[in-house]
Amino acid sequence: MAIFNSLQQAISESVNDGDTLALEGFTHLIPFAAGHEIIRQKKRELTLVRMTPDLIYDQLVGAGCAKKLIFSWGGNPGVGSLHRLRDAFQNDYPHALESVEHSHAAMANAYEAGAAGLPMAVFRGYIGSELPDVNDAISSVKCPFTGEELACVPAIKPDVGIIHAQKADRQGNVLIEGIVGVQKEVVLSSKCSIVTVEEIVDDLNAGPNSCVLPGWTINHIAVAPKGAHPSYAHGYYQRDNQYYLDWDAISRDRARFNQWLEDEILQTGAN
Amino acid sequence: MAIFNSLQQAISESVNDGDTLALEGFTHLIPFAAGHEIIRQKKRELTLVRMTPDLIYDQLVGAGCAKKLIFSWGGNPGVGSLHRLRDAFQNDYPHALESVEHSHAAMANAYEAGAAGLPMAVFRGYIGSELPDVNDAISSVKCPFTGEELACVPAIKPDVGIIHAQKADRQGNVLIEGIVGVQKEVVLSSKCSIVTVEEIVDDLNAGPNSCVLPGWTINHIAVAPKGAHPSYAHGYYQRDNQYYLDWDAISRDRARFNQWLEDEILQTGAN
Amino acid sequence: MTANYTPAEMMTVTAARALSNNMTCFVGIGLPSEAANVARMTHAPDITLIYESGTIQTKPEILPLSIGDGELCESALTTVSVPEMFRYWLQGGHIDVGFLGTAQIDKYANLNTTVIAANDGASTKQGKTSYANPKVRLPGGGGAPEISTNAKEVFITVKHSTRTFVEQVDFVTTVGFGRDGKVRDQHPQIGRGPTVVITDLCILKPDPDTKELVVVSLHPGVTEEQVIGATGWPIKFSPELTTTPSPNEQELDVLRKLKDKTARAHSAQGEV
Amino acid sequence: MTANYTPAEMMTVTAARALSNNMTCFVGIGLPSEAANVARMTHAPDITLIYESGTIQTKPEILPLSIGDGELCESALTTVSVPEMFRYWLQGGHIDVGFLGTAQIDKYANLNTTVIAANDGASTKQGKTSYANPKVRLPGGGGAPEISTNAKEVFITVKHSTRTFVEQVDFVTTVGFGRDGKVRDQHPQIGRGPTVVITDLCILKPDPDTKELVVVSLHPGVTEEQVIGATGWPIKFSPELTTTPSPNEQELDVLRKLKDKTARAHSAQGEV
Repeated sequence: MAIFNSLQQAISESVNDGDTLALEGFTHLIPFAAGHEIIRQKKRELTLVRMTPDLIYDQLVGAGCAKKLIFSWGGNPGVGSLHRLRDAFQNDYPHALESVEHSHAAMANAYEAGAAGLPMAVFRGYIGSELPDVNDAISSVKCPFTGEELACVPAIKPDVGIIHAQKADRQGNVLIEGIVGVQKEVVLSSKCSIVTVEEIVDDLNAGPNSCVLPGWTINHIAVAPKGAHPSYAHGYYQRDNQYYLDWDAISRDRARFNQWLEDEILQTGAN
Repeated sequence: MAIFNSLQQAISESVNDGDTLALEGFTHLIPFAAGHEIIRQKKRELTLVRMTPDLIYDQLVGAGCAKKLIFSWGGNPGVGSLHRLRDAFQNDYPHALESVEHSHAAMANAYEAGAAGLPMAVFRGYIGSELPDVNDAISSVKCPFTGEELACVPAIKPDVGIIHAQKADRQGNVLIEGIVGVQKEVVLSSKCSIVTVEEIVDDLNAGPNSCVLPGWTINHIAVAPKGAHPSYAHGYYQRDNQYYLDWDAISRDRARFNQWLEDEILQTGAN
Repeated sequence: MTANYTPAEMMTVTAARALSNNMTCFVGIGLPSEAANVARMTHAPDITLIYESGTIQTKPEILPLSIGDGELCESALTTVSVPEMFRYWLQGGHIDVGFLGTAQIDKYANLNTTVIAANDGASTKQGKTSYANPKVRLPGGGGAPEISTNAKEVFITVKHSTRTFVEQVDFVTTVGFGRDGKVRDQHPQIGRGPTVVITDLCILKPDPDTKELVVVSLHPGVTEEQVIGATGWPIKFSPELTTTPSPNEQELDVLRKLKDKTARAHSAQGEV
Repeated sequence: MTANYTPAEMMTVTAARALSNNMTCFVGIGLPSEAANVARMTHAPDITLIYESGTIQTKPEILPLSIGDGELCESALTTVSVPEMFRYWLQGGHIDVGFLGTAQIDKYANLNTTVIAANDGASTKQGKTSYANPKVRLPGGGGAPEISTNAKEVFITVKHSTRTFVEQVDFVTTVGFGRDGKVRDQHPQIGRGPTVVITDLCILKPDPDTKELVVVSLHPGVTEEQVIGATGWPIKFSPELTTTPSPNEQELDVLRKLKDKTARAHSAQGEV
């Protein structure tokens, strides 16, 4: 059953060095506040799973939290590269970063399989691609009825799954609305889940088939207003495109990044 | 793109003798009006797919439309048996009926796989059950990562998929609300799809993550008010439980059933 | 002394008591649904009831006649598609208890809802043979085969008679512990299986070693002989055999009102 | 004569014209998205645009900066989860055209968005070698590897230069026709693959037999020499080489207004 907690407590009680984490949100509802708290608590040796690492993992990688990255598209959307990722991959700065690289279809299916309690995901994928040559986690199975070879990847089952949502009710039930990405899958497949929300309300006012997570599927709920900034929360605030644009220059330069880390994260408290 | 048609036209243009049909709706929104029109048009040799045959397939089987039944739970919910199904299975009346019998999990996964364009569904199922001994369509695949043997069944890909929904807008987009069952899957996996609706509206007034089928995924839309009766349509009318109770006596007796068929179906027109 | 409740009421209330407040329960239609809702209306107000129609955390005021009645969706926290229900919620490991009824149950708690065989004289039962020689076609498996393996544990409630309690089921639709009692040993990734069977006469539990169902508690006024007479194999009784507590006033009141309300609602019909 | 439009505008408008009104198009971010929305705002008002973020039948007024901008969801008919998008909508066969950009493209229309190799002197390219010896890490595959095989056909739009048009890509992230041009022959269950490539200089199509990209149309004022100079292999020209029609006033007007509006919107930020 969901416990209402501060973000600081939720992270400190759930995330251990060496854990596999998925902080998800497909462009929308990226749990930045939670990511920043992980940096602040100096968690280390994490395996970070995310379809689009985005700025949130650029920041975690730059801050030295990550040992390994599992991803499918590692750019700054509409802007360019994630320079902290590049620096880690190409120059082992701040230290070496292993990577497991997939396509979006593979990751989406792997999250689905994780939520479905299966050991692997089966899909029609990677045909003609050289990604299977550089990723040992890509295998295949043969359909017993048609003989077709289908791609097969391990299910994603994080130790801790973290998402941001619009609201929770007082029983801890959570509503996610708009671009829902793989957030439901992350919560259902993780051993432990943390949901940050914009606000707590009396009634979710959700339609019968809305994307609602019951409180008993969640371990911690933390109120974090603007917790998805600089990404956005449908119905609350828009994407801070300027932040994404400005990030390019910060991320490009180690000194500027480290200064940013000090000023904006380490010297500030959790909401 | 969806064509607005009469139910009579929709069925006559889409359903051919020998086709594989899925008329779905999990207790809710069962497309009875469409089923009755199929009986009226004397379609024959159909393979009928449905998780719960319910009264709709009892009627189609009793009327002699079916050659084969693929199903997972063949009762009259809360009442008892489907006597026309029993009579066909046990006494070949009105003629022999082949059957392929699954569990709900298998059928739900098989519809999902059909919608996902896969040849087969993979799930953790049938362990210890003797259903695989009597159903050749149940196979297995081995997970290449864990070695676990998982159940595997062929995807369902009907020639014609038929569902009932609450409403369509004037562009043919359809909203399904409440218990949505496998209806989206049926429309997306079928070569041809027919959706009957309670009404046509200017605006679906659907939430961002509602169960909406775009008009271009549908071939025919036919207005059929009360088209799910004696099942129900969330927001429109309730389940006619008395009809289900009364059906037991009608269905139990060949003469009474044939009289019902004559009076209630053959001598009446489509809505 | 005449009890102020019927054996059916005793069964339902006892089954309801098996459920606790913090459970998620995947509910079969009929007796399990009745018991689960009595539990919710008495000692387990926060129990999460889930029906295979996709309705999650539902709180029906009347008992559903079908697994997908409108009442289930209207009173649910949320309703998901049926593939999602079976993939994410059941197979995904979110169900504590699968609550099932059955037509036949055998000494290893295997369930048959597929077929009653025409020839039940054979000494070794085989589902395939029964299936080819049906006396009575039953509705089939529905959700049960995977509820039984993907829920963490399974509760079963069924009326006690030699027709239902047979040494070997004619067909294993849904596995308890297999025809040899050992099937689950080979499948570490599935649930514990049946942990309790509640009838109108008694409570049975599988022996921890052999998995054979053993009577652990007799309902008030029921004798061992009655149970022996209603069971199709030489039934064993636990050395620690107890007497099941009677239903209390509140439980009986809730159950009776629920059934009255349900009967009235199901004979009515109308526009929303 | 100086044209009243830029080569980039010529490219976008030509790419837009490749789309027609009754198509469902799975749209990549950047140039494809720009072209797809120009098509929607000009000759193809009913075109169905789908983005991998789950937004179906979306009609953005401004171009999204990311694949999951709020504008996409707010203007969509409906928004589904990302697993559903890739399983039901893309893999399920509902996409007519996948519209992609790329960092590198080779003569068999294979696309590389993974890595630029440090050592590009090797005569036979191997993705594995490039991957182990990166000069520049690119963002990766994203949706493209499966868009390219699961959409019925693929349109590609990319700026023409010897950096992008290479004889063999350093890494096949996304298959066109494979390193030998024959990969699709072995996979009857996948789509036709790339059918047109639109650059700022010309239109290319795969040869029906060899699958090698051939120039079929030069944009107005562009010479064969320019294309040869901008292509990293001995590029062939179709015997029926034509000249691409210029953008018309309406197309240019729509494109420019869209870009202006987008630039203004993306520099702003605020509460909903």
